Amino acid sequence: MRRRPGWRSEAEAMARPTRKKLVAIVESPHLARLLALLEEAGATGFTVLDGREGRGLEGEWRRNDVVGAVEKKVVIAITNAETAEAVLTAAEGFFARYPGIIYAHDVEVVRGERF
Amino acid sequence: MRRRPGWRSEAEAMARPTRKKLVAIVESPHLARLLALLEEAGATGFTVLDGREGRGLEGEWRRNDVVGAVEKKVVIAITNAETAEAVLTAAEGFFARYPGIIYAHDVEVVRGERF
Amino acid sequence: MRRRPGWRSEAEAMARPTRKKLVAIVESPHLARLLALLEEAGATGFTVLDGREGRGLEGEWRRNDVVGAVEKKVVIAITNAETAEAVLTAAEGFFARYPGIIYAHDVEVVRGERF
Amino acid sequence: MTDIFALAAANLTSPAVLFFALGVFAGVARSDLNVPEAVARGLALYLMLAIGFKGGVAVSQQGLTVELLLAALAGVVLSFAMPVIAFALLRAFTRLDRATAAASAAHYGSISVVTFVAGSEFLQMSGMVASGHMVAVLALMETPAILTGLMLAGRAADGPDARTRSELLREVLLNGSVVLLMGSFAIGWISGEPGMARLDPFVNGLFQGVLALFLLDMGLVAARRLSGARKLGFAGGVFGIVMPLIGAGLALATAALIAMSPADAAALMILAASASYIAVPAAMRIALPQADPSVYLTLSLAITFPFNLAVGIPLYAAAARLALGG
Amino acid sequence: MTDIFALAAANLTSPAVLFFALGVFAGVARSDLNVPEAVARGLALYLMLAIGFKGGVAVSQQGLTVELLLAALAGVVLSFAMPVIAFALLRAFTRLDRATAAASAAHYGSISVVTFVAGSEFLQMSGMVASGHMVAVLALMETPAILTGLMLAGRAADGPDARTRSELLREVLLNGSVVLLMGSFAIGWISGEPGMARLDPFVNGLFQGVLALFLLDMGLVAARRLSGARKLGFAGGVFGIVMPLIGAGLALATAALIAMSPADAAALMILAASASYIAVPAAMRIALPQADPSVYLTLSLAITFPFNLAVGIPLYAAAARLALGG
Amino acid sequence: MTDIFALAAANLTSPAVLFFALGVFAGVARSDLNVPEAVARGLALYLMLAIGFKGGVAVSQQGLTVELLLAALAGVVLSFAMPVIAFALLRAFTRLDRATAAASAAHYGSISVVTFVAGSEFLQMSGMVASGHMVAVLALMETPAILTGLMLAGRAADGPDARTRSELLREVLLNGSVVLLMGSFAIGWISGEPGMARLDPFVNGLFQGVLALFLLDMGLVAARRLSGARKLGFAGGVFGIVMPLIGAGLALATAALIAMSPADAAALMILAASASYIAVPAAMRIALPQADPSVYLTLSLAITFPFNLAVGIPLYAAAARLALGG
Ligand SMILES: Nc1ncnc2c1ncn2[C@@H]1O[C@H](COP(=O)(O)O)[C@@H](O)[C@H]1O
Ligand SMILES: Nc1ncnc2c1ncn2[C@@H]1O[C@H](COP(=O)(O)O)[C@@H](O)[C@H]1O
Ligand SMILES: Nc1ncnc2c1ncn2[C@@H]1O[C@H](COP(=O)(O)O)[C@@H](O)[C@H]1O
Ligand code: NA
Ligand code: NA
Ligand code: NA
Repeated sequence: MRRRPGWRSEAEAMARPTRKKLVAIVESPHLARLLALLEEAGATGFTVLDGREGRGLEGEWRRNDVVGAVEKKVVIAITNAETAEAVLTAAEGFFARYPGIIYAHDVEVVRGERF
Repeated sequence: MRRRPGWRSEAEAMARPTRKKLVAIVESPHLARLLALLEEAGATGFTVLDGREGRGLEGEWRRNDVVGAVEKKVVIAITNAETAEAVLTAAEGFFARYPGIIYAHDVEVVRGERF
Repeated sequence: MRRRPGWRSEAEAMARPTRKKLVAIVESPHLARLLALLEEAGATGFTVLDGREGRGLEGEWRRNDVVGAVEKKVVIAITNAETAEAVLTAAEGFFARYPGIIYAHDVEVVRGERF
Repeated sequence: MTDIFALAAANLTSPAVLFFALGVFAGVARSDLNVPEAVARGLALYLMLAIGFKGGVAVSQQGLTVELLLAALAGVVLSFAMPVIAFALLRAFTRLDRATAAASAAHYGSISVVTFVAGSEFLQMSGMVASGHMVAVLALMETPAILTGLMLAGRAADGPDARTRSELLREVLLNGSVVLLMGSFAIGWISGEPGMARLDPFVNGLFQGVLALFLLDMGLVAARRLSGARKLGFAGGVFGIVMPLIGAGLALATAALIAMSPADAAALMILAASASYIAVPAAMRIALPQADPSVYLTLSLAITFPFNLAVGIPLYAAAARLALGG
Repeated sequence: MTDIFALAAANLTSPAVLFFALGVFAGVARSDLNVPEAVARGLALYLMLAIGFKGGVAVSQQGLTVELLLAALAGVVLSFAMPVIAFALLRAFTRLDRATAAASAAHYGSISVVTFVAGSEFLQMSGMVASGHMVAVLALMETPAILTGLMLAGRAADGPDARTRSELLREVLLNGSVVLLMGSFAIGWISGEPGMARLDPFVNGLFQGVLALFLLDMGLVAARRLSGARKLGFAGGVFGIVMPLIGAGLALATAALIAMSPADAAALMILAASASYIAVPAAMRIALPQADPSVYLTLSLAITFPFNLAVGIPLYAAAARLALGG
Repeated sequence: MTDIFALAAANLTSPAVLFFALGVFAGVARSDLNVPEAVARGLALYLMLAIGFKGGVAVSQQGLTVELLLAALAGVVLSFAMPVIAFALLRAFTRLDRATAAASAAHYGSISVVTFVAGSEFLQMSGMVASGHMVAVLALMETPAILTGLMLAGRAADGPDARTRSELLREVLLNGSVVLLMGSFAIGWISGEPGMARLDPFVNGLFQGVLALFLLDMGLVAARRLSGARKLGFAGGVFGIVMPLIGAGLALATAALIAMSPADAAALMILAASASYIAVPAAMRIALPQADPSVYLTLSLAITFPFNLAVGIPLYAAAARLALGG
């Protein structure tokens, strides 16, 4: 049987490693660019969620609009510390130009070698 | 060119500030009230996501219902410590009356002065 | 008036307890199994969100497909430390077999006795 | 009499009722069949737009009549009054707490749009065409019961504050389904026959197909809600069947009083017998969050709705015809 | 003349305009009526598919004519040119910054599909049937204005990098609505009458009903956007009404120059007068993120769109008829 | 013979095939055109409801015939048997691992609803009207192949535990599309002509338009899946075209054996040639998560589906007519 990468025996699993969780809230038209930024920094995976509504410096938006241009997406990526640092540094420039926010914090993961 | 508020040079960006991330899970009919609570406490922004299904003290719900009344929303807000404290205190009363939960934790942000 | 379980006076509320937030990203066909795993470990609630798109070891997916089989869901559960440990241990086997990830971190909660 | 049985049988083999049954079957068997909620809401919007518009066009040809005013008055009075009876029954025969009983009672004063829609189709099939203005009565009956429900819940320690009151008022007066039904009714009235000439294939051609698809989803929802039936107990379950009969009876008496046509009387009975599943739950979550939603949603969706659809509607039509001639 | 007023009045009491008004009312009154975004996008896809296909079928009967080529040329030139005028006006009379003024100007060079659809319905009702190829003109006018808008914004320090340029180019050439309109147009052209025989109940029967439901949602959106009107100031608000008149005037002059039929001229005027709310906002968010979206979305959705729908369309039709005979 | 080429050409210029091509074009060119998934699922529900209902109404007029039983038996046998051939080919000519080969093979034993729908439209256009009961065969063929696929995958160390087995059984017996197709078929059968009188504009009028819009989305999906084709290699790609031909050939032989009409034989060939993209992928993710989904989804959606739609369907129809007369 094919083992998924990162498979480990139960014994090995005990000490759970720490990784960084990055979350970015970006506008639909800039999503591709943010994902490219993640990839360039070495992230091995990401998950995108649809925003429903929100408010920030540029005012309110909601998904129930005929206009898709101001919709926001939420991007989640678990990465190692190095990649996280690279993303956050690049994100400074990104979010100076485009609307949205980014933040990071530590998380405990299983199968740590895959991030 | 107009700089977005909170823009900083790369040199300034190095020391990243810590803020609070608040997450609340609330029922659609009470969303407006929770957002008002956030605003009164001084939050400068928020993002709402649609829940799909869930379970809690009041039992199960799922979005695929004809009935919107028991749908849940997930509200994310990054705030400073003071605002977070005010929100959590006010949330005690809110969640004693209405279904849902709230939790908070520290996050590292860029452009910290905007929260 | 019926008080919701976990209701406390304001004085009691001051010292906010710490709990674990678990987040799992799983494929739709395996959601029921992950929720069962949570329940067996003693979780008292959970919330599921729809993913929109993502990438991981098995490549890309997006929700805008005619095929539901590779869609991903995001599962959030706040639990006590013991339950979290049980879930993470069980998740090792789960995610060795099925696609997706799981991670955990501490959060501050109100009404801590309900988790 | 045989005619009545024939119609009841025809109802049970109509596509609409059968698609509902298919949904219930799929739900109970835990099939993964499901209707995306955006689609279900789109179908619901369509049904309200179409029924409102058709009613308005019908009224544009009759003008504002005394019948309309009397029917509207009757509907509003019933909506205010029925929760009182429902509440008394629930408190007498079940062990539901005050808030949950009051919230449930409010559902029975209000109406269910899809029950009315299915009922109208049945009446039409039976040659009993209700007046267009019954759609306005439908919209007017949606929310008065909310106020009665809140009064019945009593003045609790944490009764509605100012913000809740304003939220509630908006829910009562400007609930989405009230606005869409009334608005479409007005638009039908204003644009009349020329308007109908344009929208006919949309509001008439598709109507029964959309209803069938929507009822499939209602069946899935009802099945999912069945799990809440244990909480109701036997008395609660019986209430979900007896209360519509009481409502229909009251409506029939009222209809006789104001000399409604048998068809209009049947429509009013269907409205009175039906229980809300959109406007009232939302209002109750705002005003009475301590009431248990699984009780009133199970009553409305898993017991009263299927009963009305399969048995109630033909029964009320037969009763109206027997009592009021025609 | 009385004819014109009768048509204008008929426009105001058409279901489409009334459903838009209902949406505005519900939005302003803060009713919880709403159309799920998936449904709204589904309706928009339908409208583009249907209008494109119908246009293509119409052209399949006439073949590729000089009129088509001239109309396409006229549309593209207008789309490139109009933003220049809009930009000059906005800079002269409002205090909008350069980027926001340029982004807003680009919206007026482009078009609004739903305005065109509503306008076509009105023209048809008035017995002025525009050529099928005006749909191709519609698609061609969607994006040239984006380029003019960017030029007007000037070469900023952080002007488009290579990646942005490629994203933009795709947006201009392969924007979803351009592809669907042009594709459906081509399919209509290729499959012709036999194709229409198959799709007729879909693309024609439902058309006005879907339009009504979509306009209900447009009304809700417009009402929500009204809150942004304060930012515009008086001069901004006036611009949102004057600019469509200028665009329509330019289009009328162009139409006269190339000897268009009154119906085609009216269609071109409607296109010129309308402002984009899909393709251009998306492009502007990519290329000019520093421009304030609440300004251009309010202008386009909350001022110009309602004006064109209620007043502009009949006005342009009347003007085309008066100026070009027919 | 010229007749066959004329029909094949007519197929390629039918709106349905052209909208699929438009979707592929938009996807390959990376346009931002997209169909919200709720809309796509709504359209899929509609197609299953309509095709099931129409089949049932047709059967209500013929009654339960030996033909139906034989066709059902033939379909189920084919569904069980075809994966064995597919598996052997994949293992012999490609380097896919056992699990991925078995999972892919299962897709070819099952069917694709939209291929059947498009095929039925083509047959109708060609004057070959298949029996209503072929819809029941369609539903019956959806899931048997899953069982064969699992057997082919072999008894792995981590073979299905009790929970997986029960999940799988539900997927096989109560898969949403099986339930909806069979349920709608039964409803059509029960409600017969009177039922059809009510739903006709819905299930017939809209059918081809909805199919066109759905195929647009299928084109977008196929294009997105094309990126997975590299993984398949040359042999894998060839398999995606040869396997439908083998399936169709087997079906033709079976049809001859049980003396089916040419139209029914063509329908059975289309079913045999088509590959699942809903029921089987879901089951394989549950039972064989180690199999690579990008392989079987690319095969089914990006190779076999377009091939059948553009080339296969007219080919099978022609072969059935040549072989079985008519
Ligand atoms: N403090 C915050 N917490 C959560 N979400 C935020 C916050 N600030 C901004 N956002 C989200 O990011 C979007 C863009 O932010 P902005 O660039 O400030 O307009 C907002 O509309 C929100 O959806
Ligand atoms: N421990 C938990 N973890 C995640 N979500 C929860 C948890 N408890 C409750 N929720 C969510 O909040 C909703 C309302 O909770 P409750 O008030 O407990 O009924 C539930 O239906 C869940 O969606
Ligand atoms: N590092 C990551 N960060 C966020 N989401 C991830 C990550 N890795 C995987 N995922 C999500 O989990 C899904 C399945 O992952 P995988 O098993 O690696 O294919 C992916 O398609 C993503 O949606
Ligand atoms: Na009632
Ligand atoms: Na314009
Ligand atoms: Na097959």
